Amino acid sequence: MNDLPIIPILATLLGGLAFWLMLPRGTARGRGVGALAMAMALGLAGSQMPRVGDWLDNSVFFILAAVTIVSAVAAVTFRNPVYCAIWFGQMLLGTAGLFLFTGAQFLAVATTVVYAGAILVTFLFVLMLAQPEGKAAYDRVSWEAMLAAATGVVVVAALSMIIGRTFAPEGALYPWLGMPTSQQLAANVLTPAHVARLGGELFGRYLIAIEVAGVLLLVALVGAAVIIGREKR
Amino acid sequence: MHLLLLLLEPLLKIAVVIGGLMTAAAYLVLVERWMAAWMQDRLGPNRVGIPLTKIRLFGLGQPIADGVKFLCKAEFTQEHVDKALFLLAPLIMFITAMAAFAVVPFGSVIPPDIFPASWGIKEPIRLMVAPGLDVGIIYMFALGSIAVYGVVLGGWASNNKYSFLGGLRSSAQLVSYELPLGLGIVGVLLASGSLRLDAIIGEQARTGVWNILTQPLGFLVFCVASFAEAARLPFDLPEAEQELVGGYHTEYLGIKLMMYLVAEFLHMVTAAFLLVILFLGGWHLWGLTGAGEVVTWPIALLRVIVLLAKVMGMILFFMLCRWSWPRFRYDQLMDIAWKVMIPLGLVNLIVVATCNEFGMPLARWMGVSAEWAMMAAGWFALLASWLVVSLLDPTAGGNRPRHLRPAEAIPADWEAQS
Amino acid sequence: MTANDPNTRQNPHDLPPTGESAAKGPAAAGKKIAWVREPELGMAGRSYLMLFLQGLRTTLRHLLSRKTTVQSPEQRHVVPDPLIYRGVHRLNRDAQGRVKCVACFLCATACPAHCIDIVPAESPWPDRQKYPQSFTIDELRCIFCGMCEEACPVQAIELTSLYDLSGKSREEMVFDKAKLLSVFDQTKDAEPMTKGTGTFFGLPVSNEGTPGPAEK
Amino acid sequence: MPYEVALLNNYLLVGAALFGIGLVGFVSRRNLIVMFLSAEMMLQGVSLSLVAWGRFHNDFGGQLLVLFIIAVAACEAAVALAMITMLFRRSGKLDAAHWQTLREANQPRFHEEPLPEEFGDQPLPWPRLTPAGIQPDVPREKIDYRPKV
Repeated sequence: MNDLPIIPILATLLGGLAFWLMLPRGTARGRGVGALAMAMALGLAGSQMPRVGDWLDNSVFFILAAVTIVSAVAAVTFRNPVYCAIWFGQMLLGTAGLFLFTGAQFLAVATTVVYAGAILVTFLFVLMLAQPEGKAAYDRVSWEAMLAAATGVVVVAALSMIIGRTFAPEGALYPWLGMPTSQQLAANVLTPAHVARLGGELFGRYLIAIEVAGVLLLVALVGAAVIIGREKR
Repeated sequence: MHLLLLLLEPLLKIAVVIGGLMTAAAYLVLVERWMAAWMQDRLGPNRVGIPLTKIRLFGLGQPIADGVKFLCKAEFTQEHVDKALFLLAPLIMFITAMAAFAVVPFGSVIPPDIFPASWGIKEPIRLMVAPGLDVGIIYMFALGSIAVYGVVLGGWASNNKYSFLGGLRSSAQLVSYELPLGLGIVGVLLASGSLRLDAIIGEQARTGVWNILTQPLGFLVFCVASFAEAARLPFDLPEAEQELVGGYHTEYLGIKLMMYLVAEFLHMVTAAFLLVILFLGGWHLWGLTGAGEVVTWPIALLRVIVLLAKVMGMILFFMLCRWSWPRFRYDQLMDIAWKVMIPLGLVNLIVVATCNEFGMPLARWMGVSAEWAMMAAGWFALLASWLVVSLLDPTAGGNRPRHLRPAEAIPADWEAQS
Repeated sequence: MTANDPNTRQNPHDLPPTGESAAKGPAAAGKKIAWVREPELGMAGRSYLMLFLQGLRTTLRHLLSRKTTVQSPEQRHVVPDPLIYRGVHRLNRDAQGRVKCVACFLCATACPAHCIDIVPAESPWPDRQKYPQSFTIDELRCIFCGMCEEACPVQAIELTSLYDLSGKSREEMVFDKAKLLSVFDQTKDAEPMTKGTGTFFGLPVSNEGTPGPAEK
Repeated sequence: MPYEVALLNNYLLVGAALFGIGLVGFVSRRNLIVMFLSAEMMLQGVSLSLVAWGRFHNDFGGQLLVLFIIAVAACEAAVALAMITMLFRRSGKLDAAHWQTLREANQPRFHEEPLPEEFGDQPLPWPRLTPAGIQPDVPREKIDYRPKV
């Protein structure tokens, strides 16, 4: 028990507390404190994460990760749902940036086009038409904020513990994880003809899957049209 | 030090592109005002020249005066707006409009041999800001889809009925027309085999056949959709002045309004660039600019000039269209997107795919080259589908406004007459 | 709700089958209107091609046509018919140089912008009961509709062809009686007063201003 | 730690955090659309992990799986939006608690606690123009009354 990772545990608990303070509970008290605690928790967690490459790579990654996490927290805790949607959009952009950082160029733009460009905009329509003024009562309270935050703490703690054990320098959980060399990487995922390779894989190995996805999209479209068209005046 | 050198080239390119675009936008506004005036038998702006003198310079000082006016306006935020989003919306619009030019090639390459040997430049320099981005044109689509937020948030944050209606209309229009826009270019991408704009130009230059010749239907769909995406006049529903005051930017003023206006103008410039690059051969001109990437510097310069001349011609066409046709009604707008343009785009895609797959044997059988076969198929598809659309007339919906007339005025045999 | 009822929203192609019933149906509802099918577009119109070319031809023709702009401070715009132009107001004088207005408030009542303010007083002259002690028009508020001119029974207020109305302050743009009379002095030669007679409460009012309703 | 391992580790951590935040949002928020957004956030966390593993294993499989996730998310969004719109048409609210009758039987009923008014919730007074033209017959209050913008 001596090698108990104090700082990650502290960060997770602090994050959970901050989350509880920031969630809408019918009052605005404690939100500032919560935001401060969340910033501290994120800083602590970030200080424990390993560095990625040289300082430029490293700072780009941490900025993107910070944008993503901060917007995710804001998207869940803001009381005005329009602001929630906007923060969610920024989280999507942060994720797209992270995708780009690993070399998944096509996914980055696909996420932006599909999620931010189509899905979120339609939801934004509904939000704006539904709530033209003020904040509704049901946006100002949440179910069991404390229990929810505790659940989050447990889930994040469990996941990060497993992740930490997986890559621990000594006694790694999965020693058989093969390390790719950078030459191998450059030959495949990071190839200059990235999209061409991706498309080749998509319409070669995964052709059946993409057809199924297409059919699924069609079925969903028809289903949505049926649901929305039911109540005809 | 190494890092700084690495960053120097992109930073230099970004500075040139942003400076050039801002100046171009300002002066294109002047050109648009001139065009508008001439088409209405007026003279247009011709007064502002050098300040404090009588020198007028045909009104070339007008953009600077306009800019100074915008910058000097009182910058206040209305009491009833949603402050944060009100500020954010024009920023989104402006930044996305600017960022779209990161993957646009402004010419071909600069050969390395015109620089002094001591600079150590071995590779030809590509005239685009982000030459390594492999997703090129989809990146522009992503930015276009983010620009919708600028519109819809601006309309909502203004807390004004006209703005909100304008914002909603506009975002519905932009989201709808992204589909034909995408369908229009799929054919080009299929023919070129790349998403990168410089590769698409290179392919057209290699074969010497511009995409508009082989895929006229794709050009039609893409052109109409890009008019709608840029919210230019036959489709300028978002800010239809006569109905919505100013649409989503009714409440804006000063610098924020300027951001919106410049962004809208840049959308038009982007659309013109895309039309030229995808369909009109980019920098390629038969017998003048050659093909391939190894060029001498006069040819490199010539390519830039040809590209920009084509873009300017396209922009003038945009401006000409503004006064040539009346605005569509909103349901007609949507009908055109969903009932005409998307089917036409699909037809184009099928024709191009078929030609790519079976064009070679067919051309050999017919005894012509593959390009000629594609061209024949493309134009036949255009004429046939246009005929079908005209016969079916899908935009004539059941909700056309009904004309009222006193009953006495109707002749007894009115049905026979009609 | 019958099929012919104009109040129901329905497909416009579901039209009354014959002209007879078209005239009868709405008339039965007490309304003298009928739905008329708009003319069908021909092939040229439906394919949009001819309309496209027509629009383009119009703009291109005007692009190269002669321009009609008047370069304003150097060249003056010539008002084609000054008598019907609606510019700055004037208060007319009668033959003796007095203001013609009888302070009847018809112009102030007719004004949709409420920009006319009249303070009446006992007339010092025998030909009318009242005259305007002060008569002000807020030219910034005026919409130049000409209703005052129409309403005036004695042709005392008229709109001139002076169009370049400008000032440096709001106060300056509120024209009082002296200013309005001076506008008359300035424009009386170019734009003579409207001749003819009007009526005021059924009584004839001459344009010359001598025998007015007060005489009776 | 080597670069690739550090990258995978960090991506997995960020993905786990996104998943946790989305989970908390999904179970605690009451607005249907925010709940939906939280669920999408969990999907994004998973997508990040998949992409990172794909990079680590030098394979396009992770990215392709994410592509399918996006496709499924689009279907989900279409159906969810249709259903949310229907629910909103019926109740006029985006409140999940309004549909508590759809729960299992024998569940305790949720009662809404009345909330105190917050500062800033009152609508602002609208600017008024100076009156011009003919005074209308309708009373002033009726003209100024705007239930919503």
